[in-house]
Amino acid sequence: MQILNVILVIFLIIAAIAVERTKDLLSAVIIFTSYSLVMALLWLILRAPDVAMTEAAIGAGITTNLFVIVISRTRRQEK
Amino acid sequence: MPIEIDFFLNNINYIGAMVLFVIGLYTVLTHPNLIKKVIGINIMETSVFLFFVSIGFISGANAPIVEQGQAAETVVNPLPSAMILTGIVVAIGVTAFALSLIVKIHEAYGTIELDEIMQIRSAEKND
Amino acid sequence: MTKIFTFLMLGGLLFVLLTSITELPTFGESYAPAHNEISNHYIEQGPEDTNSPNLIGAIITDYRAFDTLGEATVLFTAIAAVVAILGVVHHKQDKGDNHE
Amino acid sequence: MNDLIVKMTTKLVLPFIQLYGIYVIIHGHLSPGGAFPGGAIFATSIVLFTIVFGLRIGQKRLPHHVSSKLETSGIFVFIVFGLTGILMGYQFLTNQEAGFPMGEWGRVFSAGFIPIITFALGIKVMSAVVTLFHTMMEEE
Amino acid sequence: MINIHFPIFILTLLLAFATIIPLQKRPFDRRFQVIMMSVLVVSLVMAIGELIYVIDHGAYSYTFGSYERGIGIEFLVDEFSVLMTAVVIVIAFFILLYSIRDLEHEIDPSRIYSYYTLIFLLLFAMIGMIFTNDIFNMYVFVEILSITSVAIIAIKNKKDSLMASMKYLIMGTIGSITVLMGFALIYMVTGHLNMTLIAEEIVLVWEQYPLNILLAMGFILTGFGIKAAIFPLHNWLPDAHSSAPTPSSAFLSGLVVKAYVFAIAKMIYRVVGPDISTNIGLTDYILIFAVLSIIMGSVYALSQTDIKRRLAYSSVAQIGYIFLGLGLATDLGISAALFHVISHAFMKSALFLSAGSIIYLTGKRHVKDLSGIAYTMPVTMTVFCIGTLGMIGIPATSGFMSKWYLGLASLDAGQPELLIVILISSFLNALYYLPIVISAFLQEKPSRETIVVVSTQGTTVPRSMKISMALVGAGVIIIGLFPNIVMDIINMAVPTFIE
Repeated sequence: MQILNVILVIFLIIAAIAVERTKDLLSAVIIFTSYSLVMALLWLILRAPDVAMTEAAIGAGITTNLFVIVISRTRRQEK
Repeated sequence: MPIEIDFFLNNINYIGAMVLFVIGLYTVLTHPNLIKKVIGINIMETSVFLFFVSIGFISGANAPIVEQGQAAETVVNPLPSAMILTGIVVAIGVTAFALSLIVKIHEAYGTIELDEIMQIRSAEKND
Repeated sequence: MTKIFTFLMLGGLLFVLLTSITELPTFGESYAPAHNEISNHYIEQGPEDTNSPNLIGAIITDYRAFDTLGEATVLFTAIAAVVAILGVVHHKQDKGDNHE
Repeated sequence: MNDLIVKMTTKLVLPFIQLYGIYVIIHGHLSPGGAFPGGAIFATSIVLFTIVFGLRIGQKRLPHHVSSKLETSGIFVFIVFGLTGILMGYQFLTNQEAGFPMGEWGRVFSAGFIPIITFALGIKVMSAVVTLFHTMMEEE
Repeated sequence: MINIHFPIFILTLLLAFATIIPLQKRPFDRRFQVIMMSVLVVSLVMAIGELIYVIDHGAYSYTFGSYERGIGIEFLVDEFSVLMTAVVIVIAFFILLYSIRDLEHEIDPSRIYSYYTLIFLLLFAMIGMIFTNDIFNMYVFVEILSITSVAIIAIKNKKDSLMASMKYLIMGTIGSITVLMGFALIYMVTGHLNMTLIAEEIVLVWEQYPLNILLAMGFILTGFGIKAAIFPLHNWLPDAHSSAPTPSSAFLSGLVVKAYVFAIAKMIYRVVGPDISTNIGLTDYILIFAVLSIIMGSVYALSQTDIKRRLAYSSVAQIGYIFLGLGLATDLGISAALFHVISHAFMKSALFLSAGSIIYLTGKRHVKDLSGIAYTMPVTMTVFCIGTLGMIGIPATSGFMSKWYLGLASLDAGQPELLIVILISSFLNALYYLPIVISAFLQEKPSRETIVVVSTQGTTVPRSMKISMALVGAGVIIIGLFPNIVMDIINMAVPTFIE
């Protein structure tokens, strides 16, 4: 179990750096969604199923939705 | 302070939370794009949540859902999870509000890059 | 220049944070200070106090229900703020829908 | 979006998402879940509906005047149950001691005011998320 | 014993009213205004009833759900928090009375209901923050407070205010996340969320985890420091407070910042305790930043020409005074700091309200344009004058008394050099406030053409605005003449901070 934990955390860090580096905002948001889903997985490992469900529904679902709407109303590329 | 691989493996969640915190802060501070800043804020928030939930974890314990009469089995500390539930909802509230502000700023200035907005503002001041 | 400065500052912060981990209680230990009489109370007395198998549910809606009221208020506040800023007047739109 | 398959699939899937959302809400005190994930899942169904069928039709599913009432009543249920505790001579938000029926272990209607508050909050979260979504989507 | 529930009644009343407002169908009319004001009057009556009860019976703890301390959430209702609640409600009453006419020309009429919803949520969050004795509960209130306080700036919907509120939101959110991280670190080593229990536990563990506690307090103080605008972290404040609608500026400068300062006071004294704070060097840092704030805030204020920006920078300096008192870590220091919390709330509200009505009538914000304005608007400028005299610290105003107490406290703590800082800052205050007053009152009356009244509302300030300003100004004088009304209550509350 521990090794899965380590892999997930490393994935999180890589995803966070990828979000920071990506110029395309839409891709950044999608990467952030996968980050949230992996975070939900990590919380299942940490025995917090309620938090995992909430993160999957709110963090990954609703937040992404809002971001995508706002990007569609503004601009997709970072300068 | 000898850094061993064991130490690294044992505390991976704390280390991950700290690293994510700093990456999020870096994103917020250096990127002029407002949406990127909001994503950075979200990364910071999730990192703190990760830290919080990790505090309550006990290796080998079960999720805090008990059966009657079996309360004696080891379960993880439920308090951090309950707090983080609150925290996630707070985070979505802040994010939604920040995004609506971004929409308004885009309407007003035509851009969401902070440095371009600053240029527009200084040009307006000189007029 | 500012970017390098930020980088150095955050690097320093990261270093301080990582050093502090060596002092923290180790992850996943059952004798860490956070697992004290309070969490034991939730685990042992929770089923009796609230009759709810899901302890997290018991905490957020009973033990710390006031937090949840605050949480609901945060959502309410967020909507009030978003509506206040995006400022779409809804009464007219509802009428427009009825015409169709 | 004018794709027939998407529309049909949405219509088919919609009740199941809503059922699951309601399930998660009302079993909040028995299994993982609760007001916030359940409300968000329920909201996702309406969000999906709006995305597929457009904002105007989507808004009819949950008009603004309904959603604002739902939000207000969600907080009011909380306050009323809280004040009941004071009325019975205890503190704000007292559950068992204030005489709420505890019921049978593991039933939906047990654990005093927990399921009722969870349900009210779940509906509130649902309408809050949908309102956020609709308000963001509206163009001037 | 219904009195012990009064804090809850105040909170639920404010929250319930805030949730009802969006359901209003009628336009913004007199009936709604009367209801709104009576809600505040009812809560004020309850706050005063609570104050009398607390003075008689002493501080008590209110636990939610009838659970024992630490299991559930706890409110610690002590003399100072009840006094501060009463002050918050009084000032809110006057600001709202002022706002009824002022808002008409500052924000879009269709948003007035949203504005009042946000204001009542802001009051709810602020009063909750004042009472709570639970760190996570405090975090929730901090978030409500930060969302509402940003929203009441952005609601003006001008380019400036949108940008200022975005800056405030980003800084404020970083602040609250940082605070949460600090809370996590504290929870990690103590296992409690209740402040009283943390204080008991931290005495036992602080030698085991000194770095951790220092780091946690660093996070918490940075976070709340951003929100309270202590010197190096203040740069969002002038934009935000000056571009907001006038009632919002008065709320933000007069009350919201104070709520964060009080939270810091709680964290330093109730959670970590003065002994450990002094031991890990926390109070020294606070003193340094306080002195920097006092000096730099005044210096920045000198260079501003916009009247609202000048007032905003002066807030930074005044927050420095409060921190100076907190950093002394003595009985006298903390009572002086708490006194200044109250006195500055009145002074800054009076200043912002009068500056707002100058802008309301003439549309002028530049300091130089204000010469001779006292002939056109005598009431407003009198209130402004009272506020400035208070800021400078002329006797018979509340500002003098708070500087007096601060001076006594720094002498008592054996740090007379701080007295010099206070004197220098008073001098700087005089330097940037007095020219406005002098030119407004003493310069010869300009011809009618130069003061062009841009207002569409008429040629005078509406009566409700005048009355509310005058009463806030009277508050400054009353506290200045009879400081013991406030000081006696504060002295009763000091033992809850320093055991």
